[in-house]
Amino acid sequence: MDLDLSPGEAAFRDEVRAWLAAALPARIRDKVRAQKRLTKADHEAWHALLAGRGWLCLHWPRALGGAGFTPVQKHIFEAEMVAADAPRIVPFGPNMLGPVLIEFGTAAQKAHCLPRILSGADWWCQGYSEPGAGSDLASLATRAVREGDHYIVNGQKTWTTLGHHANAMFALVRTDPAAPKPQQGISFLLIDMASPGVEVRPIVTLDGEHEVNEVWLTDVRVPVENLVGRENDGWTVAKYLLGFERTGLAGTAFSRQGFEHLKRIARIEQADGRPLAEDPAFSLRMAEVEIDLMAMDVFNLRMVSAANAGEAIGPEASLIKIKGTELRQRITDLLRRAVGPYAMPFVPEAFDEGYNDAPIGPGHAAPLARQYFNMRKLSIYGGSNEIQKNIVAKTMLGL
Amino acid sequence: MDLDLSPGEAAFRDEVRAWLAAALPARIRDKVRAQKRLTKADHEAWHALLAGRGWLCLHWPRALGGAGFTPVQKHIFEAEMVAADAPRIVPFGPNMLGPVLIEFGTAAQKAHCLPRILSGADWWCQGYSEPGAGSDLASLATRAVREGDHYIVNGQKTWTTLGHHANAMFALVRTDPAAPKPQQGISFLLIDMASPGVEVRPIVTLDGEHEVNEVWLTDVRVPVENLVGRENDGWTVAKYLLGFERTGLAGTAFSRQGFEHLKRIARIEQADGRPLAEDPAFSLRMAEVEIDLMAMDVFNLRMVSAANAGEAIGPEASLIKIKGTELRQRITDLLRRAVGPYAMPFVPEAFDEGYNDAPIGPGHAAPLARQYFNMRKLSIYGGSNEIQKNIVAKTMLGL
Amino acid sequence: MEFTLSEERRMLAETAARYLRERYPLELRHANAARAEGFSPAQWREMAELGLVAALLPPEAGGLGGAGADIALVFEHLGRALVVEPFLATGVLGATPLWRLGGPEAGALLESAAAGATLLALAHGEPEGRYAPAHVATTAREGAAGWRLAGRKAVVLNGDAAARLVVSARVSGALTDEDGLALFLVEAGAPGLTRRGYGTVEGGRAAEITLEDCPAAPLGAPGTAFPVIEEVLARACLALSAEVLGLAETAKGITLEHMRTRKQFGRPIGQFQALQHRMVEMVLEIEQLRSAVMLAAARLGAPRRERERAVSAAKNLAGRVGRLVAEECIQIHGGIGMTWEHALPHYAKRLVMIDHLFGDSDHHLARFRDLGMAG
Amino acid sequence: MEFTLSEERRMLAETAARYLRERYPLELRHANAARAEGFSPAQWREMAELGLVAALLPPEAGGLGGAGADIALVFEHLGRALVVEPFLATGVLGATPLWRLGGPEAGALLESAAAGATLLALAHGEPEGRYAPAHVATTAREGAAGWRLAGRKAVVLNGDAAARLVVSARVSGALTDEDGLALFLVEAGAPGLTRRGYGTVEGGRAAEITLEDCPAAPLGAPGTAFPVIEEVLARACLALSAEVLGLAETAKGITLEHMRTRKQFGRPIGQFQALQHRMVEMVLEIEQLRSAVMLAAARLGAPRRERERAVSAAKNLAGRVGRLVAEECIQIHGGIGMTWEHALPHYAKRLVMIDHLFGDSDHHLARFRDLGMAG
Repeated sequence: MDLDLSPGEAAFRDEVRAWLAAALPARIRDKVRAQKRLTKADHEAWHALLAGRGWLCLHWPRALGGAGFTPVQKHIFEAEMVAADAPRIVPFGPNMLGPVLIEFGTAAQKAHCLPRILSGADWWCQGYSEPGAGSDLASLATRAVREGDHYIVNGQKTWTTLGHHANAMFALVRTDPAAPKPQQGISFLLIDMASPGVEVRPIVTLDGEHEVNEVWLTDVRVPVENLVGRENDGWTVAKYLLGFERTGLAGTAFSRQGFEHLKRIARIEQADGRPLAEDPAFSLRMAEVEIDLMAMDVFNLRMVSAANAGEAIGPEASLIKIKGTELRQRITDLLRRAVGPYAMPFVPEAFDEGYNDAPIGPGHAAPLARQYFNMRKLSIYGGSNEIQKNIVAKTMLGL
Repeated sequence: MDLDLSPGEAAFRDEVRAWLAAALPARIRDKVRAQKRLTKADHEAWHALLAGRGWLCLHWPRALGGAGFTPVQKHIFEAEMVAADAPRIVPFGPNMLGPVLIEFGTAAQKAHCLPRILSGADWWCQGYSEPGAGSDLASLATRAVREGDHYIVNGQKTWTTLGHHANAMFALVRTDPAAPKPQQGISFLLIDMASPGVEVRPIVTLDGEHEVNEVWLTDVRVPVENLVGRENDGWTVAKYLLGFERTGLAGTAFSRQGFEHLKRIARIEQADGRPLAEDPAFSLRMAEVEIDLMAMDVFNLRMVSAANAGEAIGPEASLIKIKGTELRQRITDLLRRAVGPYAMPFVPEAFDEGYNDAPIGPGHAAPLARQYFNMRKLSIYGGSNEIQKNIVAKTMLGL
Repeated sequence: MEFTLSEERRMLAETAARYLRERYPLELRHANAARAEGFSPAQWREMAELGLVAALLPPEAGGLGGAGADIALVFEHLGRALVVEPFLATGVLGATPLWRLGGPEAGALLESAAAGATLLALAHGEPEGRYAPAHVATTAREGAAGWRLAGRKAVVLNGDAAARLVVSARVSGALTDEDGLALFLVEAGAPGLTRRGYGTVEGGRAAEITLEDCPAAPLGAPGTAFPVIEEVLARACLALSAEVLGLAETAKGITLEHMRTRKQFGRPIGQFQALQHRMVEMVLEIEQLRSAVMLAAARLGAPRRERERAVSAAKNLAGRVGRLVAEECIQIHGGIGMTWEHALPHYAKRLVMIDHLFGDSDHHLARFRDLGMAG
Repeated sequence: MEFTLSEERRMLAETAARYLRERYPLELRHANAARAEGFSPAQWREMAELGLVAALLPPEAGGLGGAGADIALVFEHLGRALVVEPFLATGVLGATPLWRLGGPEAGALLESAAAGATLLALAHGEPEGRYAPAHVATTAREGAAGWRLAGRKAVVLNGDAAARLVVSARVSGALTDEDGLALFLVEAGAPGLTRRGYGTVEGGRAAEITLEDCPAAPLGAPGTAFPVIEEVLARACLALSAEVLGLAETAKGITLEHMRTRKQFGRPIGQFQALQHRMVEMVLEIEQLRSAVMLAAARLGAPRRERERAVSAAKNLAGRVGRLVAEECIQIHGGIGMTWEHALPHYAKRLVMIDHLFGDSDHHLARFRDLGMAG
């Protein structure tokens, strides 16, 4: 038993760290650090740099242009990315569709799509959720009817993250409404967002930001060769992808970064004539979070290590998702509280590049309340924490 | 709106307080204060004193020998009883069976039973719970079959508090197993504990104490005149009684007493060279409990006041039960923690009258861990807190 | 003991409820909040004409109420409708010092404020002050031309729209001394006064204020203002706690409606026991808060320590309950509870952000504790 | 990174698990606890012969292990079976000072202790000391006839049955100074030593000890013992945290079985979602504790601050998780979970009472914080 990095792992970490220090443009890093808005071009520029180093598509085999990382390497890489204030990799192409195509795609699909993910030619988005199907994915209602060489797709997708940047969508659609079980009769389609009948409408979230969208599909014609896997077997594809999506859901690197930020702020903020970090009550709240975070880190490493040894990660991933998201939320809660009344001011334009007015109150205060509210999503998306508890109760506890 | 006692209410409080100061034997008070075991004779002696003052049967009309208290008076009286370290009134005859007989009993039942409750001739116990029917009272299985002028009763009751002192039991039994709903077909019977076939077996609880019992009923013959209410209509009787049982479930007087005790102990116990009451963390835990207790007090007064105005207390009583028991449990938890390592020693004989050895550690420490564990029952009995939540969700929230 | 409302208060409650129900839909609230002033001057006047501002002040200050129960009642209703008009800034924070410390201008100003004609604000908190009630670095000096103030004030609620500002300043003593404080009345257009207004996270307005050799008229005898400052903050904390109660009631109602209608896995999500139990816990805490607000309202006229303990208890619970209700209601809603077009998140934001005003739950917990030890 | 057990430890785990499964049913545990010694000397010897005591000590102290991972492994298994035998008192609290501070007798004593032949105890805590690690009022004076101790020791685990006691005393300094502490070896039959043994709430044994002019042999140089005391307590806290993990595992298993079989309202209570979710939260916290125990075990040999932070983190979590698991499991069981004849409440009692040994969750939270600030 050894919780520390092996010499080889440490060398890999150093390599990643050195590359990030050299390659990540300061302009982008500063925006991430200040929690400013990233443009589409920012993301694309960063993807291109990663792709150039071979580190954009982490799970993919090297032969296909991926990084071919082991789970441990991927864990180390992602932690370094967060620590370096690099933008996260927009996951839809590299982390989600890519692995699906490698597993289920036709030779033509792979040949066409994978290089375009690597090159940034395609920006994919995910068409899963629907207004009537939140946590209950199997109840989705978007219909695809076969007409000759095309599916005619009608329906509505929602929570489509960065869909306004995307030129392509992978979607779950219902191809057999008469199937005996709701999970059956679903298919996995690739949809060109430029097709007639695709309409993207912004969803403004409670913090006033536009990151997610509704996508309306009206008589959209999708060539049958864009079916991934077999018709009516989309649930199998989706489950495979959900499995991929679940690794790394703990977000311990974000929690660690958030906690370090909290420590910095708590040393600056004053309460009753001393730094907040020395306030008897606040310091204990911080200590409790730090203990939970230390334990969470090891819990996460246990999973990463098991994955590295080739073990399947079962409902433990759900436990990690629950605790990891709760922890991140608790940290954003403490961050907000740390700045006292200066959590109140809200100047939306301050998050744009080039805004240079003096901040209201301390510079670190501006994004904190916004972040706290935005991060409520963590316990909702990726399978709400309630759904994760149902999964654990059923599959792990046999209840 | 006025949260304080009116002059009339204050005068009543003073009257109760003065009487308790004069009437409660010091020997009994000291046992209650030190959480020593009370004997059957202690209870009987105290009941006799209360009965002599007309304050044993608080809900009963004066014409029947009761106190005829209003809900507000009952609230004040019970708070003073707790504050005076008086033993609580053993509720089965005075608070539970008495009101049931007054509402549902025959003239003969009232004439026979009520005076014997007042005089202490009968010690009643409650035969509701069964091993297979905990929170799910309607599933009870004890059978009563009519044979001529008797019911023949077979079954098993459990959690019978102080049943080993009782000479009589009121019980719910199933008289019609074929009834379409489980709540139907139940009857309310009065059973002489001296009847052949009644066997009382002690249940020792986790703290090593014997307070509750199993009662086995084997071919017990109960005269039909001991039926209360109509045959198969026992559920109506039981619900009426449960309604009575629920007032006062908050136990705010006990919480207040426990909190005052905690404050005393926290001023004596030392932590890092100062009283525990000044420890930065422990004092905040105490403050939070005190705030919740202050709010709970008002919440409870709102219910008492509504009852006084003749309003029916609905699911709010469930809310009060949940919060009241949680608070009492939190206070016993802090009490246990307050004494540090001296929560560990356990000398069962120290809780008997006449034990005079020096205590292990501070004298206040001995009962605290035992009390903490014993008080886990609060959230279980009287309708578990989970059942109470179900009730609120259904009847108050319409879910 | 008596928990029923007086006839006057029942009428006040009905007036407030009817107006807000009929004239203050959420879309209008958003439109009001989006205005440059951060509220609708017209609706503010209407509500003032209904007596909702006057209810916050006692008759001797030109008001129609002013007791704790009046403040609690009005602010619970304002919370239910998520009102952004400047009741707190004008009717509580600005008006209380004028009532308590009088001065030549006070009577007319209070009358005008209660009528909705003059907006007031309290400039007390400072950039480094966090929640400490006596932290005042702003200085007041008396010269030949009268009193002059110098300093910075932080997060002054509705400070950009106010016509008159009540400003705290120090005439003597160290940074956090209770002695040596004074309150002044400052004209919005006074020389040396700079205001930088901004929106707040939940849709209100506030301002950073800089005072440089700014002329000011003292309220009461300079140096002895702390008890009044404390009373002002007590009234504000009661008002905000009651507002949380109202906000929580509406958030609960919205969420219960969602639970009854939103289906997942073939049935309304309100049938899932885990959600039911969490909802019950929320309801229970709301009832606890209601009780704490009643207690604080009843004790607002009590001696200082009793008043402050009850107020800190209420504000502590308001912080805890506000956060619980906000987080749980969003979670039960799922994604839809995070969208701008839904009503819930706007309630959630206000529920949480009130904790940042005049002491958060931790501040008031420690304060409650310290007040207990003192006695 | 490497999370798999070594071959030796896998065998140790199997040995412990098999013995406890086959030879240590709960009825026997209760019978052992009810003996005058508070445990079964025969079973203690058997377990020692299997190497379970030796596993707690390094080879240089006559042991077969002694690393954090060994301690965690043994105590997790002891917790699973609710073992009352004096592993902690002899194998950790008593043996560690002998190993660290040597002395002429140490080698033979450690060998005898590891073989189950000699019982040890640590008399360190004092009546007023609560959890402060350096609070020692007991004095040591060197006279013509050697060292003599005077003072009182509180809640000395298995202090009544121990043949030798390791006793802390002060040779200089103020009451809570880290400097000036010493450890001594005292014979159980030494003149001036009085022991008052008693049972503890969860079924163990402890003693109050009075020393009056009691002869004692110093371990190491008197005055410099604090680092060893701290290390002893660190090892004990790791052991207890691992024991909580084992206890929690069994309590969880018992409760899951109950949830699968106990029916209410016509179905197993495990089908009620509210209980399912609470159970999942419990499982999650147990996994957190497992991780914290692993971390503390891995850091037991690290520099002081790193070791102490990891140990305090584990003990803090053990306190929180122990209480959660105890309370939730009793609640899910209902009344039956409060009866003596059921297994669960005995686990619940130990789960809670461990928080009273060597620092509760609050103590270790503050300690963790303070250690962090220092660095």
